[in-house]
Amino acid sequence: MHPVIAYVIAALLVGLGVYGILARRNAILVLMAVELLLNGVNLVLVAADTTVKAALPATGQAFALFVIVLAAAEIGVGLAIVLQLYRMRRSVAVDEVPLERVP
Amino acid sequence: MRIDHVALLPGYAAATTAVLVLVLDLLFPGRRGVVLAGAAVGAAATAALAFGLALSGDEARFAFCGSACSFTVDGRAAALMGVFALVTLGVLGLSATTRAPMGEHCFLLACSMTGGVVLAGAADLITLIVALETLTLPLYVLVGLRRTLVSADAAVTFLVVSVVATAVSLLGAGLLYASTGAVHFGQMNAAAKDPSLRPLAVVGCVLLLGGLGFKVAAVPLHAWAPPTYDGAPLPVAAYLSTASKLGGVVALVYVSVEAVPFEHDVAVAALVVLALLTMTVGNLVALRQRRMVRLLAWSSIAQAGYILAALAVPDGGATALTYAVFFVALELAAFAAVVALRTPAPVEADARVLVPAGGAPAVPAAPARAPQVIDDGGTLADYAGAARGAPWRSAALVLALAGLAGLPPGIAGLFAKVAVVRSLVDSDATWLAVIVALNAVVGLAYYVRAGAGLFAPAEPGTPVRWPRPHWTIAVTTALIALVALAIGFAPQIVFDAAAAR
Amino acid sequence: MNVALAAAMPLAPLAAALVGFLLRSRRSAAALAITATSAALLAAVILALRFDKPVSDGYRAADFVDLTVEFGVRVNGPTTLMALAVGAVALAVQVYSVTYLRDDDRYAPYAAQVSLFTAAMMTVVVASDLVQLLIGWEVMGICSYLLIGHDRRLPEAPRAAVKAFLVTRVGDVGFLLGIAVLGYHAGTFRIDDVLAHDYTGAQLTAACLLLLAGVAGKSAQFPLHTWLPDAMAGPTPISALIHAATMVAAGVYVVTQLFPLFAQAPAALTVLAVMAAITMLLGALAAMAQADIKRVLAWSTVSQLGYMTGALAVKAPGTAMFHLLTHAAFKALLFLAAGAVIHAVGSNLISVTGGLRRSMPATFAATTIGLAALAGLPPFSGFWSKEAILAAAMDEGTGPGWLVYVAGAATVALTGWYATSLWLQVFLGRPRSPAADHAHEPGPAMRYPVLLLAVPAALLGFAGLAGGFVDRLGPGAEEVGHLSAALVVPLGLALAGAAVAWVMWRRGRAADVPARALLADAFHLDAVQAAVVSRPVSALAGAVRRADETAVDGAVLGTGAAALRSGTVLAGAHRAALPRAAGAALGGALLLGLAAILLEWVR
Amino acid sequence: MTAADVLLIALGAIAVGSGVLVVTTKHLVRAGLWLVVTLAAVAGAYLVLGAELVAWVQVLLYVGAVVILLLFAVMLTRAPIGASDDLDRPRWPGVLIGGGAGLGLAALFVAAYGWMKVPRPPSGTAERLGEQIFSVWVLPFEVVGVLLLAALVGAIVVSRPDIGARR
Amino acid sequence: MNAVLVAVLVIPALGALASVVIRSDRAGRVAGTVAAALSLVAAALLAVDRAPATGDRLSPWHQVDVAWVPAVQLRFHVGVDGVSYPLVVLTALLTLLCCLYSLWQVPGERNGRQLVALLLVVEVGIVGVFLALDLILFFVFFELVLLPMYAIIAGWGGPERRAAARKFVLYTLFGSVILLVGLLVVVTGANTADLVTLTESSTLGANAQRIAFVLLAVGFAVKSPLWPLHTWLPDAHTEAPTVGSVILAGVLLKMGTYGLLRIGVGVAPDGARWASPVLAGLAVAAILVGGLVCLAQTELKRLIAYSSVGHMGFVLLGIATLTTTGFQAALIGNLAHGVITGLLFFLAGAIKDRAHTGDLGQLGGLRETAPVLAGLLGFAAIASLGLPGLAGFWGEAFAVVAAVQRGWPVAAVLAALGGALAAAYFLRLLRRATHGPAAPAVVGLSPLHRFELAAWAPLVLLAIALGLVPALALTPSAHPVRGLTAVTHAD
Repeated sequence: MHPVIAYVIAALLVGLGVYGILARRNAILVLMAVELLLNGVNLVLVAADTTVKAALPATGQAFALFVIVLAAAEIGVGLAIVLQLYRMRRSVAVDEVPLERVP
Repeated sequence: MRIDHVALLPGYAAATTAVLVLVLDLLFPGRRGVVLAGAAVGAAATAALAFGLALSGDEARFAFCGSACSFTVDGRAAALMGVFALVTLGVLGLSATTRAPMGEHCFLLACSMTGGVVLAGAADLITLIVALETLTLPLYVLVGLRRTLVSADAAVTFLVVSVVATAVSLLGAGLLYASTGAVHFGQMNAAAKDPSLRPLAVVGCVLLLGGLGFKVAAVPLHAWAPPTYDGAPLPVAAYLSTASKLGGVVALVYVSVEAVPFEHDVAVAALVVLALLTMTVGNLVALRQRRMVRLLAWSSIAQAGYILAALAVPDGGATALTYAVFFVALELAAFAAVVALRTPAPVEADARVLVPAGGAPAVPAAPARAPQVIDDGGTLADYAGAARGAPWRSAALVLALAGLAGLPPGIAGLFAKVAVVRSLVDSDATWLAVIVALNAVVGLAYYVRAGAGLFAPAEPGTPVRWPRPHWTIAVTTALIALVALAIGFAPQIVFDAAAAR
Repeated sequence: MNVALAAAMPLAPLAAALVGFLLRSRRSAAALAITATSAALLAAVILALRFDKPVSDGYRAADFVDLTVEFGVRVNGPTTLMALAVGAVALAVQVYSVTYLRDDDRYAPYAAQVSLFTAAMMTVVVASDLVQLLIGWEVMGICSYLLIGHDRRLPEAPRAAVKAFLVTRVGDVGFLLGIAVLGYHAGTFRIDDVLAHDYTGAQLTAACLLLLAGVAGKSAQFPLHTWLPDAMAGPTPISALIHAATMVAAGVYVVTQLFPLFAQAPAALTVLAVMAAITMLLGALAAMAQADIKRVLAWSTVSQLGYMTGALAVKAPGTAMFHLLTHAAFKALLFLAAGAVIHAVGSNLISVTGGLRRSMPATFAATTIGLAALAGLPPFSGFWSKEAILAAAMDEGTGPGWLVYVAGAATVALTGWYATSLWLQVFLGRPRSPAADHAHEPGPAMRYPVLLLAVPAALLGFAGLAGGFVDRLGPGAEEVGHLSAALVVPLGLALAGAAVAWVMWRRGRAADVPARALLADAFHLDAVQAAVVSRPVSALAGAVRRADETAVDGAVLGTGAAALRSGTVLAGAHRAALPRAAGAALGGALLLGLAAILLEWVR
Repeated sequence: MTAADVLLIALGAIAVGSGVLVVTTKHLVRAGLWLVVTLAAVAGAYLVLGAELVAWVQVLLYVGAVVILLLFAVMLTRAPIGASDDLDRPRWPGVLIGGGAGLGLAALFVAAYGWMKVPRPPSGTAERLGEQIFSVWVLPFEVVGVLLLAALVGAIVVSRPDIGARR
Repeated sequence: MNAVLVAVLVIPALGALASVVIRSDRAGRVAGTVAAALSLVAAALLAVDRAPATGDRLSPWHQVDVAWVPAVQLRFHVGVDGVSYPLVVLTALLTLLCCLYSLWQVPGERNGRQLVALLLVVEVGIVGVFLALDLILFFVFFELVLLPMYAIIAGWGGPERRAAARKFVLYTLFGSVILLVGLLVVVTGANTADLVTLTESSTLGANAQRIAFVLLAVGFAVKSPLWPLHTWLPDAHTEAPTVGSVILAGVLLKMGTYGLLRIGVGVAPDGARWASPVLAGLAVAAILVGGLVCLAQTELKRLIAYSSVGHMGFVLLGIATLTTTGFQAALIGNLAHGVITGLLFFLAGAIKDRAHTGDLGQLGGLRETAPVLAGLLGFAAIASLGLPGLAGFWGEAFAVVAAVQRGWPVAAVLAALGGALAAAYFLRLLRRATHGPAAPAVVGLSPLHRFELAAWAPLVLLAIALGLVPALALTPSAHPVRGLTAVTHAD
């Protein structure tokens, strides 16, 4: 089989993720986009196992597992924080969050 | 599968601290003091173990070794563990009057400390990234715990940028693995022979460094820092700008020096670019800041630039770590003084600052009941008259600012600058040294402004004597300031520790 | 012993000066000043009597490792005579001043300043080292500044004082450089060693020309003579001091001391000759047209100094020395006498005097002697010295020699004219003002110095017949005392000038000289100086100040402002919403990646 | 062109296609659902690449937990069920950077691997991987434990304003 | 004796501490003044039982050498020799006088003990600079001065003090960071920071020496200040309190010239020889520009400040000639300028405090209303214009001689003309300020206070003493200077 296919899919997923992060206003959608991105990363890691002569076989898969868990944790906390934001300003639009308040 | 549990002791201690705090919080509900004390004891124990380890012997200790080890504790790593623990201890000491739920506050800090401790010993990419994430993730929550609009915004900003940065560095790590087939530092440069994969390795390396640059708030991954610091509770801001930044530096040093020397020229190019951007932008923007914490935030961005510059030269790792440690001490002192000067209104005066729906201002909805709650850094103007009203606290702040500017009496900062410039000149990057030096001049401009603000006459009507801070805050501030002053006179300790392998 | 005496001559007045600046009461001040000055004079007398052979001694004062400066004394013939003259005139001035400044509350510092002045001149006289000499040289300058500016009622006094110091200081720039050249090549500043060292011609010419600049400044030679007439703003005794024995004498004296150097630098001597010729004529012409007694005398000094430098130019330093001494005597006399007149009529103007012969007989007698000496009429002192100079010039025979001779001869005529004219207008005829009517002799303290000075003014010339004296004058004094047939020319010219003056006076048109305005203003040289030096410099100063504040400092401030502005711009870029942060992060990462690829690719 | 390639391409098409919908749809809820499809397709890809364990964890953790969380969040933020037009910001930065990243990476991979062919990895790597995790990677595993605990507590404390609020 | 060496640094530090800690303002000032006096005694004691001069190179009379931070090659190596000794004493003396003055008067009656404390800290820094025999240590002391001086200006200065102080601190920091780079170029190149070793034999390559010297020169030029890097000086002087100006002009500027001679020339002689013509050109420019600006200047303190630019120009010219004469001239010029300009600023302060204006247009006729003050001003001005017989003469005249010696006639002529300019503007100053009828501003001035006279008298005496007995300053420095030139001419 040809691993390049998997790699290209991964690349496209990453691209989509980046696009989503930048193009979406809704914080939740941004988080979803992040998930896309991370899936791309995971795909790279898993595909890598098939192409490299790893010092420790299947390291990529292990790495991928950790990434999945990290992602889950981030999503968990992230959503909680987004909800808090929603309680504060009745909106979850990221472009209403200022980097600097002009007094 | 060798596991040297002695090497892990600080890690165990840190994790235990976290659990201990949870238990204490359950056993003594509402007893803030007990919980705080417990956490402090745990952090102190961790620090003690770490430094004990650092002094115990010269040869490094290893754990989790298959073909290579994923945890290495040499003198440097142990010392760094100790620094993480000490910083956490200091921040705990400043947290006495925080309005966040004390149990969770301490627990999350402890978890973060655990991440830092493990990070210091990490010897492979997976451990490194996991530890770094453990260091960071609790901070999302801590930033949000002021429960005001500002802090909610801050939390979201921090979260989003951080998540993005993590994704970037993960991608970099993935590419590195795909091109080298190894994640252990020792093996990565051994592998990577295949020239066709070299581009992958290069890009992976750069992306990894860039992603880690987020932690030290390197331009262009810096924009989160000022709003986050400013929105977070002061102790958390202190932690963010010290422990969290130190974590970033450690990760950068390990990756750029240990992991990817085979790409060093590319890494150097990337780091030089980051350094120039970071120090220049940081300093210039800091010139325009009116709020104390934002000023410190931007200044800490600039300082990160100097660290990156040090990293950009061969074997600049030790210098970078040295600078980082000096910086951490002084920055912590600065924040401690700010906390002590901006001591909050007494607890009972504090309303539920959680604003009811509708995005009203961040202060209590009914100021009639509660006086305006001071729990942020305020503007520079708010410090007018501090020199008269609170001379010792002001002295501490001046000391810290002077140190950050690299001038006596903050000699620590002076030696830090000397060290960086020295390593740059030593490796014939004199031009970079000159730029660093000129940036230091720009830096002084705003440090002086902040310092002079303390001596400005207070506006009429304000009480001459400033409210006394909580005793733990007072003691902690004094201790931190003393440490910051002391290491200025005995800097060799830090230099040695940073060089100890 | 001689060394000790020589050292005492400057040190005594110096001590008096330093103490004097702290004194308040005039009695003690006067006592101190006069005692010290007499001590110096006494030392000078004894030294003059004891003097047998040149001595010099000193100690190392400053160690510049490969150059050293010594402080010491160096005594030779001219030294002794000069010291005598200085001491005598200084003492006369001190005594005279006690009365002249009777009602001046700043007498104490004044006396101290005069003492310092004396000390400085004495230093120049006995200095054994060029740098030491320079010290006395310039201290004298500052003292003249202080003393000329002393009179608070005269609005022009401060200006004149500043001018006196600045003009001489400009000359001293050259003097310093000259000394530097000499000292650097000789490796020492000791005068004896400098004289012993053999320089290349170029070095000598350069050094001598540079020294001449200083000499011109101090001895009021064209074109640096302009300060001297204005210096009249000072109190009269100060004028006497400056004109007779100190300040202006210093230049000539120094050249006589360093003459061996000049003798080997013909170019310098030629320049000196031209300078001398112009100066003596210029001075005489200007003197003819002055309406102010003191200014007449001042310009006459300028012209007489021309004689001295002329003598130097024709390699007759001894003669110059001789004229210097005689001139010191009669010019001091003239000034003090003029002081008496001014004291009596309360004005400097010739036009308000007249017919003082009867009311002030003593002063009349003294002044007559003085003017006769000035005009060079035998047997008075001036006659002898001037003859000697003209004779020397004629013997020299070269171009410079003739130049000096012709100018000198012409000047004799002019001098005869204005001396006579002044004498007639002031003392003969009838009083031209009520003040002149009620004029009377001044008190003894002012009268006796005048009368005492009359003696040398009259008789010093005969000293030229005494061999021992001539030897002490130094080289080139052979002519002194030897009268030849050639003297009829100058003598005749002098008499002619006097006759013309008498005729014009009888016609009552003594004052209207041809081209009066031009002469009175000394050919507008002041204006020229102002136009060529003063105004350009101050304009330049203004320009430089503006440039320094706008350009140099502007650059600094500009840098700061630029930093602030860029800070504002960058800060503005951060005044945005969260997505920009994320965008920056991702975009940054992407760019880094691309850059890395490119870097990789180019390698 | 083996069966594996065909499968990969198919799954990839599904993943990318639904991924596009995730980042472009105007329906919040549908975005979540499309995400499920993507994740599932990626899980399939893992299977093809012989990483069963990763695939199943993906299905459980992502499809099972994460997406549910996201949907809950969507509900809790009172998102409209229907289409909403204010979900997107100006597109060009996203297109520029996202496109650049995606295509750039793709190009990089193509340049690196070309049409390289590798033997299909043996299936049944699960136990080897598991044992690896509990030996080599036990340290990060434990740290992840701390991390998750922190995340748990953090999520709770943030979303329960009454905690620690003093009365 | 080495104990004394340390004491010179420690006593003022303790004094500063004491005057801050002590509660009562008066007692605090007194404590500080006592400390200043003690440190002067200690400084004077440094001259006794000197170690014999060894060889031709830098050989301190006393020295202390302790390791401090090996990582940056920093040793606590201090020592005193003929070059540094006079400056150390001068520093201690001026600090003492300033403390005395502050016993009597503090601007705006703002907290005097803190001012005294800051003065003492500044003393520690400056003395440290003169004593340091280790480049990094030198830099530490160099920087130590910065913030206290800033505080003195910003805290006790005139109306525009904040801006002036900021300009001072930023500009001089700019200088010292460049200096740092230069120092480190030397240290990393020669792999030692020890001044004695470095001057023994400079192991630096020609190129490194050039880079190093340029950086060092720029750094020191800002401090000295050398035209065109001088513009912080006038503002700082105009706004600084009297004692601040005195310290600033009296000794702080000397750190630059001393450093250039000791370190710039000492460790990079080839670089120095290579760059000396440029340095000389700038020095001459400084002399002329300083003089001309003064000629057009209308503010008393600004005028004195610019005159400092001119005087330091002479000092730098002396150094640039790289001849023993030049070095000696520079050293005595340093001292003379310290004494005389210190005195001038004391007097200017006294005048401004009394007349409430420094504008020459509004002053005038001072000698009518305040003869003593006018007399002292006249003395100081005359001394400052380099009148032979007073301290100022030796430095300036022999800088010119040195220029002739080095074969730079043009520089010599221009510098000498600059001296004439000095006379011009100082006489103009006197004419405006002291002569003529009394201006309203100067009528009814309060009489001089005994503390003032006590603070000024030593300076007057020194100005005369140095003028009549230059050996005081020249003899001790003769040997080390010979050593320095031995380095510069060692090819």
